[in-house]
Amino acid sequence: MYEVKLEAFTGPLDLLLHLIHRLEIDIYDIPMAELTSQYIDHIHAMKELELNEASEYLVMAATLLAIKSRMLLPIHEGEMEEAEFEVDGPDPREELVTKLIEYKKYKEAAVELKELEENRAQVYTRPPSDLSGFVPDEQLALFDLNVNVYDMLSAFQKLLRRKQLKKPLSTRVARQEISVKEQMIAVIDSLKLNGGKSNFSDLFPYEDKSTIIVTFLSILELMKRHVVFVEQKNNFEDLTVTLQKEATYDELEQFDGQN
Amino acid sequence: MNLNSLMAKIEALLFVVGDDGVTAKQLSQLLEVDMMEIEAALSELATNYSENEERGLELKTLAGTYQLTTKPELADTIKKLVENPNSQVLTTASLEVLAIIAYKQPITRTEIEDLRGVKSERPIQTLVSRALVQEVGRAEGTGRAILYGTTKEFLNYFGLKDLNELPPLPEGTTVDDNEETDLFMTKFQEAFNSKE
Amino acid sequence: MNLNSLMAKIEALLFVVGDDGVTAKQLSQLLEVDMMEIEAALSELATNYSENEERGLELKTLAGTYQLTTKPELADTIKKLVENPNSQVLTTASLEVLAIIAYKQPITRTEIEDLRGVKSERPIQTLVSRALVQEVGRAEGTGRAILYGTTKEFLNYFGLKDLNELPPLPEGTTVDDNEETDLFMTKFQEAFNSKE
Repeated sequence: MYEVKLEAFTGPLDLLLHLIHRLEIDIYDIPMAELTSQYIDHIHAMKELELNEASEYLVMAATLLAIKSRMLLPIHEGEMEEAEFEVDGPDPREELVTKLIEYKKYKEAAVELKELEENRAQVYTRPPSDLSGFVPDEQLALFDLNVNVYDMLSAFQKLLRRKQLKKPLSTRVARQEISVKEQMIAVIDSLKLNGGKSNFSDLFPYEDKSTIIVTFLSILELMKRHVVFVEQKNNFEDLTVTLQKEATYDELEQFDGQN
Repeated sequence: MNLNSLMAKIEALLFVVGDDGVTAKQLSQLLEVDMMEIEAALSELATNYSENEERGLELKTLAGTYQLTTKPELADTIKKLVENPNSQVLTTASLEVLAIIAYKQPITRTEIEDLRGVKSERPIQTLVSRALVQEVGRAEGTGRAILYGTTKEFLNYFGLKDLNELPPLPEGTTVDDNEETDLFMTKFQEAFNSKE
Repeated sequence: MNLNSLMAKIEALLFVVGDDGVTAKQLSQLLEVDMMEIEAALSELATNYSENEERGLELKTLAGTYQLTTKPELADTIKKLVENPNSQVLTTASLEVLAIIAYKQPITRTEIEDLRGVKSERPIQTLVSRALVQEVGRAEGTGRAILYGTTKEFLNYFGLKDLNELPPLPEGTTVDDNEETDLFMTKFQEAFNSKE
């Protein structure tokens, strides 16, 4: 029904902005009934996820309902005239709109930061040279007194980045590519070894990312073919992978075309 | 000092200090040359790098210091050799929190959460641990909440010379934040409570 | 490939690899250019450095490995960087070692040096003499190397109550792969849930 994944939102305001954009709503004149119902539909889709933020999404739903009901309050005969003249009267939506607009500014600023982050990642620096050879023996230097614990953390961060730079070329070239088909067989073999059942995470004893990806894809493929069955007993528990039937090599062979 | 020899010395120093960078003032003290001359040599160096296509380097001001970096158009080549130091990019939530801190610093966690309408402890923790934000003081009043601000590493990470280089905050309706937020929170609470 | 653009790429690569250097063969593989062209570009680069007196760098060959270094005649200038009392270079070294000890204690000198890729005896000595770090035991195994840890004075210096007050390191900085796996688990669960 909804193509949008709820995990994609950073909070209730983010979800509201998304809906306002998608429904092409004028943010200064929000049709509360429509927005509220769409919002609540999304919340329903979310209930299974048991997110930490669920309560915050619910509070927002309550607020939307409250605003909506305030706008629906019948205007009595006597007040009608007054209401017509009172153009500047408080709009129940005002606070929400102010909040959305304020939040939107920072959301857009975050997009600009993302761009800066990408640009910065295009240029490389080098670590400072080792100058210990130049240091006279008697000189023992220490940082000045303005150094704080965060400077120390920064030093550590820099170091970590530097270490990534030192990874030798050889680890990234000439890596043997493993096919999904081969990995499907490896997964089945590993399940057989464990009596036909295994924890999902135990199927990933690999260090390098591409093997992990291929293994993941191969499990998806096995699921699709009903060769394995995957279940989760409780939220956040590890998944259990169970071998349902044994796929023949001929059957796996068919995968080549797509690989 | 002769400009050429000054440029050579500066280039050598920039090379040696690496990503620690060096300020024009430090260069002036080290080389015992006045700031005017240093600035002139630095600008000449920068031009040299950018105009000569056989050069792979450029001069950048990051977090207030001059540093040598590789040219951005060579990124694809370098990527083949080394891992990108900034490969662990920040999540949308972290970037959102970081934007709020960058533009509104010093700011408390509660203020950030009011603005975003969502708990923000985890993104803040991530940002602190990545040395992009730090505690810059304590708010007045009860609780003395931690005030957050950005670090030098923040400037470095986003390739900024200083905070003034941050892109201007997108326009929105300007409101007196605190008052508005307080009012909103009160109403919010009322609405919420009335549901229970 | 055009010679100028090849030179720029090589300069950038040499800059980034630092003291590790890179062989002509590696360059040839990486840039997908034959050895002849690589050698020609390297020799052109070397000439450029040595003939232009405004350049502070030179190309050095050591056992078939090429690396950039500063020109020997600029050694005095670089020495000043170290002799300067406010020298950041030394600050950085001792701060870095302190950071490693603080976050990874107990740790041996060899482990510190592996992490930094640089000899670290001097900064450790400095920190010990300032009572910020101390010997906290001996490693198992041959050699029984000294294990270093931080002191009370360290906590005092940074205004910390205890080590738990150190800002946390990002999750997964030590083991990138775990984080990657978590990501896949999340994606997997999404895919899994959507199948139902």
